[in-house]
Amino acid sequence: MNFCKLAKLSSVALIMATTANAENVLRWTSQGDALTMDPHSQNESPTIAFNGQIYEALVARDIEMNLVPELAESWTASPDGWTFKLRQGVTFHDGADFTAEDVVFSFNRALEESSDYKEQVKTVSSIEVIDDYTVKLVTAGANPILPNTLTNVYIMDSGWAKANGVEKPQDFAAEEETFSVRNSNGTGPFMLMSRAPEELSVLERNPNWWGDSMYPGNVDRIEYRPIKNAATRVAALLSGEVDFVLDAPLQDLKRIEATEGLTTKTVAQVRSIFFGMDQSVDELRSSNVKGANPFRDIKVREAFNLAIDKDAIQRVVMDGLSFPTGIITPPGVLGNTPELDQQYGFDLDKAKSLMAEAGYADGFEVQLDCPNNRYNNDEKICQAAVAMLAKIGVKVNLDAIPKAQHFPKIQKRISDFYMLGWGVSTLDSHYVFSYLFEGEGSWNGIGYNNARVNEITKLIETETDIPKRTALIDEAWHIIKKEMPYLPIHHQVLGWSMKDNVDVPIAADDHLRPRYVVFK
Amino acid sequence: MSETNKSSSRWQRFLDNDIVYSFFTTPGAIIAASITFIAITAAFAAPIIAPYNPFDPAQISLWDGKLPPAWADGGSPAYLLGTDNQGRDMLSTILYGGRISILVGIAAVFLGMLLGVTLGVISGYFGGLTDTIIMRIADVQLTIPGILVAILINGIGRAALPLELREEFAIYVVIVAIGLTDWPQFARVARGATLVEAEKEYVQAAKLIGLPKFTIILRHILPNTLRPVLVIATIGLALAIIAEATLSFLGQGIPPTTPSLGTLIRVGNEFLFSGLWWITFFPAIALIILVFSVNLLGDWMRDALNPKLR
Amino acid sequence: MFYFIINRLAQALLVMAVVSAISFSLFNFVGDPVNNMVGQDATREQRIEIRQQLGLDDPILVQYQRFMINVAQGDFGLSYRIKQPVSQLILERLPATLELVFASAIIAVFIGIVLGVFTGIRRYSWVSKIIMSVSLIGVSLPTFIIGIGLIYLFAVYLRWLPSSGRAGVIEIGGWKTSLLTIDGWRSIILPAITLSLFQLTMILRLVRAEMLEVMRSDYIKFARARGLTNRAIHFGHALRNTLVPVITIIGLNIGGLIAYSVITETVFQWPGTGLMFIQAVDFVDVPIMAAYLIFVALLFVVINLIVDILYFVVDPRIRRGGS
Amino acid sequence: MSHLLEIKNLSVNFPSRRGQVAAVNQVSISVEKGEVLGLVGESGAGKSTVGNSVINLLEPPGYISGGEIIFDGIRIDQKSNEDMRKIRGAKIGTIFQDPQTSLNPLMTIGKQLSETLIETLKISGSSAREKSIELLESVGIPDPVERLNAYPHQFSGGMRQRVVIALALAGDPDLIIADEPTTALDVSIQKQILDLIKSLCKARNLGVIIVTHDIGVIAEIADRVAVMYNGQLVEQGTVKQVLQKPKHDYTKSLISAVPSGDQKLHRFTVVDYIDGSEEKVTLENVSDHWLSKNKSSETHKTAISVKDLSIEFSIRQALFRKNRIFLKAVDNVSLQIQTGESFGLVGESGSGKSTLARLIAGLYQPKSGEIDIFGHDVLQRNQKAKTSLIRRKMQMIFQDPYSSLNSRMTVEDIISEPIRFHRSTLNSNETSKVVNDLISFVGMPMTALKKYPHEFSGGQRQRISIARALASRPEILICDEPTSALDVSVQANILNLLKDLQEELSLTMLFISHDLPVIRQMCDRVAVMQNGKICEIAKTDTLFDDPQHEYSKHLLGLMPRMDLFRL
Repeated sequence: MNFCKLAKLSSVALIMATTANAENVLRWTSQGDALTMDPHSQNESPTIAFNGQIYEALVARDIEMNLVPELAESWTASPDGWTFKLRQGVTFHDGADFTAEDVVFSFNRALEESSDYKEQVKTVSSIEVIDDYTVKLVTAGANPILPNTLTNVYIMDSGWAKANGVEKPQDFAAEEETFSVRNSNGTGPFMLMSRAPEELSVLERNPNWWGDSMYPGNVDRIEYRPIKNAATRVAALLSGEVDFVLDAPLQDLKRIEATEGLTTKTVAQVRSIFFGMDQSVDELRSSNVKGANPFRDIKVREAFNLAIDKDAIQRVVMDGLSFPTGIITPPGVLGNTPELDQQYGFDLDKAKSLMAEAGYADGFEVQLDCPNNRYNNDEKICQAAVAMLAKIGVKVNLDAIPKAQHFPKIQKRISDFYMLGWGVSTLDSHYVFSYLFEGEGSWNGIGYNNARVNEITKLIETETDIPKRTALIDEAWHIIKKEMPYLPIHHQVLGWSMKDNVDVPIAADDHLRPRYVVFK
Repeated sequence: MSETNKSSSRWQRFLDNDIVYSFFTTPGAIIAASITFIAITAAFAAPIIAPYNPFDPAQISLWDGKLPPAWADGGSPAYLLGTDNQGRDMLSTILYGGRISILVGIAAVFLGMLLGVTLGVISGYFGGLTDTIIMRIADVQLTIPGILVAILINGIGRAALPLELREEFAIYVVIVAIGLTDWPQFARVARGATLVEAEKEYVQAAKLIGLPKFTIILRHILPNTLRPVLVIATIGLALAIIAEATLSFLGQGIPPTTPSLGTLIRVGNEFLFSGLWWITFFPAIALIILVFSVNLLGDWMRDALNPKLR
Repeated sequence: MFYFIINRLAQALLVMAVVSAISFSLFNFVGDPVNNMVGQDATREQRIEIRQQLGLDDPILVQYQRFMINVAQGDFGLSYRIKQPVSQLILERLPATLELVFASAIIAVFIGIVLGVFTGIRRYSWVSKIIMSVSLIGVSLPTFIIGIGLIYLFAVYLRWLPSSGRAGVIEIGGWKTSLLTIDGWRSIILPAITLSLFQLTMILRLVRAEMLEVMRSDYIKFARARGLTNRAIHFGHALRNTLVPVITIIGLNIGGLIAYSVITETVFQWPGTGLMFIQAVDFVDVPIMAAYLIFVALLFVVINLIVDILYFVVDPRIRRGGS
Repeated sequence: MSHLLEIKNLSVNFPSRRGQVAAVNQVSISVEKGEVLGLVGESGAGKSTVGNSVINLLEPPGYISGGEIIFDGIRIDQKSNEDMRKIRGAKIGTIFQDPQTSLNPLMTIGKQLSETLIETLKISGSSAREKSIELLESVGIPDPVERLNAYPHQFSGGMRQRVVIALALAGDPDLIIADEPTTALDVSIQKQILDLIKSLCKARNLGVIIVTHDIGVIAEIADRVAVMYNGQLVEQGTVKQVLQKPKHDYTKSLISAVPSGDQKLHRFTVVDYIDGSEEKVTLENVSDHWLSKNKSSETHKTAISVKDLSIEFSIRQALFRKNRIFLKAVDNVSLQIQTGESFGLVGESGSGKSTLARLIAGLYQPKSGEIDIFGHDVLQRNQKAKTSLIRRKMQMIFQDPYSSLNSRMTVEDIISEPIRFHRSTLNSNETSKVVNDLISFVGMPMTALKKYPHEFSGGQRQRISIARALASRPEILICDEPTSALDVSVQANILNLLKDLQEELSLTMLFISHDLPVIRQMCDRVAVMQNGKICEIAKTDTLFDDPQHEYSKHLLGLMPRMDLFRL
């Protein structure tokens, strides 16, 4: 039973952990552990971040979210695909050489039925091996943003995968877990030494890493211990048991900052929070308005927009840690401009008169669906919105539930009024349009359907002329800004907390990149 | 004999009663009863005595959020115990929240008691197959720990309700969830008491008179099983309030728009390390004092109603 | 005796049948699992496909039959979230929960009985009165408040003990234990105290009440009249008779410990089954929820059987059958 | 010469919220070696308190408020707890009333014996074992070696009391205080135990104090007797002297109240000394009263006829029927009771007499057999209305006055309940009049109606029970040991009341008792029961004078012969 072996290994590692003092050990925590060590099995943020310490992709993002070479040293576009020059002299943790064959294997693996990364690589129709260190990803048409989508497609060693019978990612129907769930063999800066899921994972520096001299990081060893309860997580930092907390509650940052020996860092996150108002149905399910859907009236949507005081939310609910916005995609994503980012403002009187004009002077009743375990202060924002909308006579019934029950309501389009947050991993507006605005978009829970926006969404998939493409995106956003189908609140801010003897540069995608971490 | 005389003698007899005497000579019982009484009164009079109505969203101003108590730096005299993260007055919120906690507690205990005593008395009186079935169900339920049952019933209840009714009915779902976990306790006690009482000769005498079974149960057996049931109910009230708080703490209970004390503590707990101690401290103290006094009362009652321990 | 055991076993089977039915019904009541298994980018076709793979579209009875057959073989399926076999996940985390429950039970039972006996014997001493008042506070404090308070005091403020987690884990014969290292002991103290406090006060109060009852009995009076020492009377006669009713309650209370370990494990990030359960509830990971319920019920049933057998050991009246 | 035990002017107080209650007031008694002192009195007389004072085991909050206790020349009432502990067991042994509860149920008797021996005699474990066997042998336990490993529940009541005596003797004491040692036992065993105590007293030259309410026991065993009443010692002297020539009024009435086994009297001698209930009010023209208005139109000669009646209770459950064990509580019983007759049922505990009564009353369903009441088969199912009418004519008086009244109802509610339920009065005015009549009819003041049962003594409660039974206007009254829980003086009152009622209302009476003298006084005919079977049915006088069945003879032989002392 490999579980026993593994556990024995972990105990050895644990004993070592208590003795090794001379090294730079980064002990850190966050809410959720990686679900699996298999790089293609789960497209989930903590899993991607964790595996990114062990595995590498062709391209990566640096701390500022710029695309940088990783296993590929350079790449060039052509009308039928992209050609990548691979880094030479790279070895996997077990000593095997990294070659084009591994890239082909990994992309094919990511395309497998049981992979969770099919979406990212589905535009790749085939892979040509030009030589041992050059591959070409052939696409059906031009794909201007392909490299952007590849940062999470990690490369595995084909030989190791075959030897351990993990040519495919773990399947739902399988009876037993596969070898790659707990074992890993990447090219990355850290090697997995032991792993007890939800308990403790220990990684050690890869002495043969190619990037040793290029990156400033001096961490020798990482000990990761997930802590679900937020207060407990902060307590662990306050008591000095961990060096770094990825996701301390925003409201605790002030206190942490004020504590001697601790410091915090914040950065705007690539995620916007907004409310959706269903305009697809003729009559809202939870409203006392019968025979009509108030949300179809742009006056009502505008009144809602003006009634919600985003500055108050920022100041009181978010403790200043958010950026109120008028567009549901954050700065840094292609399409966001300072002009579009301007919020609609707060004007209670105008909101009331708009409501009266729309024929709802006495307001109406509607249910707000809200997740309670997904976004920063999600439930509290909703609560604040309830109070604010009450002032224009709208009686909002709040249903705050775990995300697992919240999201299906949006996808099944059965929610009248809901909160959602949207992150943009590709840093391109297309990702926003295709999911949230395009008529058939799978997260378009409000039934928004604008012919021009649909058209633009299609056009920018293949448009390679950058200025022209940018103009199209800008046009779509202006239509949206005018029609106000969603109610933008703010862009989220990330706050990382750490001891001040360690410098952990913060990244907008909330991924810890230990290669940048420096012990002073 | 004049009417006043009669009533004074009745009063005299009331004071003469051993339990009443024990009450007035046990300081703990008096304090506990007073606090419980004050808490219940305050909770039910909340709309009258609370400075604000925290359940009316139109009265809340987010800009007043996170203010410390009046006596602390930055506190406002308008908010004696400060405000919570939504700008609600803590004092009013605690009063209203206490009302919900007490309401949920009493209703849940009452439900559990109604169900448990009915089934327990029936089980004990009729015996045989009825008894076996009822008590086996109780055993099965006792097999799964109460808080898990409550989480389960609560989860199923919420899932089964239509979306638009969920928030409105959340409180009833919690009541049912806690009440349904409570009943086996009552059933066991009531059954035990019934078995004892049914064997007593006054019940046989009642049978000989020819009274129907349900008259015997209602008039004779039920009143005599109430003492132990009362004790269980008091202790059950304290446990039910804690259970509600725990459910709410796990995010499974009362929604934060109309918070109970447990919800307040859960929400406030998130602000413990950020220095906003009053958001969790005052509700926690309120909860502890409430539960403590109910427990103290139950404790005294158990001793006082158990003549053997006197 | 034979009849008794058959009766108990039948009862246990009934309990397990009912609990497994409830567990199964979870699959149909709580959330939509598919949503948690796929990323936010998945298409509708992918979702439908997964539903089919999992057999979520089959008739309920077919699903139930499949579930029961699998459960009987110890197969609870794969976790929706982690895609690992649930039985293995539970087995991995069992040692943590069992050690925590064991430590708490020892604290609760040992201190509970000692203090209960003390307050029962010295009913009128002021020390007893203080213990009883404090114990009442113990019953009045919700577990989560105790946990947070202890962390704040001992980990953050005094920095004596770790705030959370399970440290110093060593494996012996397939069992991962934290009870063999100092770090392990340090990390179990706070959660064990938190978990035990409620049960401790319950046991204390129960033992005291039973003790008072027993101390008034004729055989205690007769033992005094025979000139036996107080020690012999209290511990030789009273305590043992007190224990008979206390055993049932302790049995039930250990079940309560398992239930409340859900909360304690969450507060202290104790990597046991309770933490797993709460995480599963958040993610609507139904196979884990269902398996956890069945597992808790099974533990309960086993504990109750042990209690029944303990009765035989302690009480000769049951052992030899009524006359 | 000093006495073995001398109690001088002992007073014991129990403080309560209504002031100090003197449970024992200035009592002085003494005991010599080899002598049995009987301490007799009714409940509440303070006799047990005297015993408990000697061994310093008063129930809190009681305390000795005056006087001296001198044992073997040493004053012991002021000794410390630890010093007293050394005296208890080693110097003074004690026997309590109920052998069922006096032994630790979870410990073998061998363990309990050796523990006591080691503590009091300071001997080793192995010699304690030998001594235990010896002791068990001396109190008449067969197979003592094996029985050492047995638990108390494996002994019968009498055997258990022998074990208790062995335990009391373990420390080789000089004085034994036996507090009601035979009250919980059947007559036949009672005699054996008394004989045992007496013989041990003589053989070991022990001083014995027997605390009892039963004059019969005193007559049987004591050398000297001290009579207590209301905390005070009213008289003491040799047994012969006190029983034959009682000086004090209380003693006189106490002795005269004991029913005689050898002749039937019209009424019992009432203990005048006790100011108990009011005198029964005789209703004028009872035959015209409400009480008499519901007589059956048809008069049957046979009130109760029982044929081949059987019932069994399961005492061990098992999966298969063949493994279950049943107790035949009533086994094939047949009897007939004539209308207006007073029929007695006598037997020891467990003989099935109460079960039989409840079967007849309809509280239990028989396994087989027939019951006819006034010629109507009450077991048949097709005439339910008639059956319930007939059943109503049968009411019962129960043994335990404390559990036979619903403590949550006022006396008025209790008595009026059957009247209101059966709507046997025209209106509420008549109901209250009838209730008033009933309560005075059973000799209680009207003020009793507004009170709750706990405010009354046992005898008064029994009267209320009788009033409740009468409220159904019964023609048959079943009395199940109606006085066995009462003091002897109260017993006489209640029995007289029942006798009067039977006469005035011409009731048929089924009277159940273990007490032969009571049966003799109350009944025309009598049946003797043993192990669920009827051994003998005969006219009362015939049975007492010339019993046929062996068991009847045996029972009669055990009857305390008070007459020895009567002049």
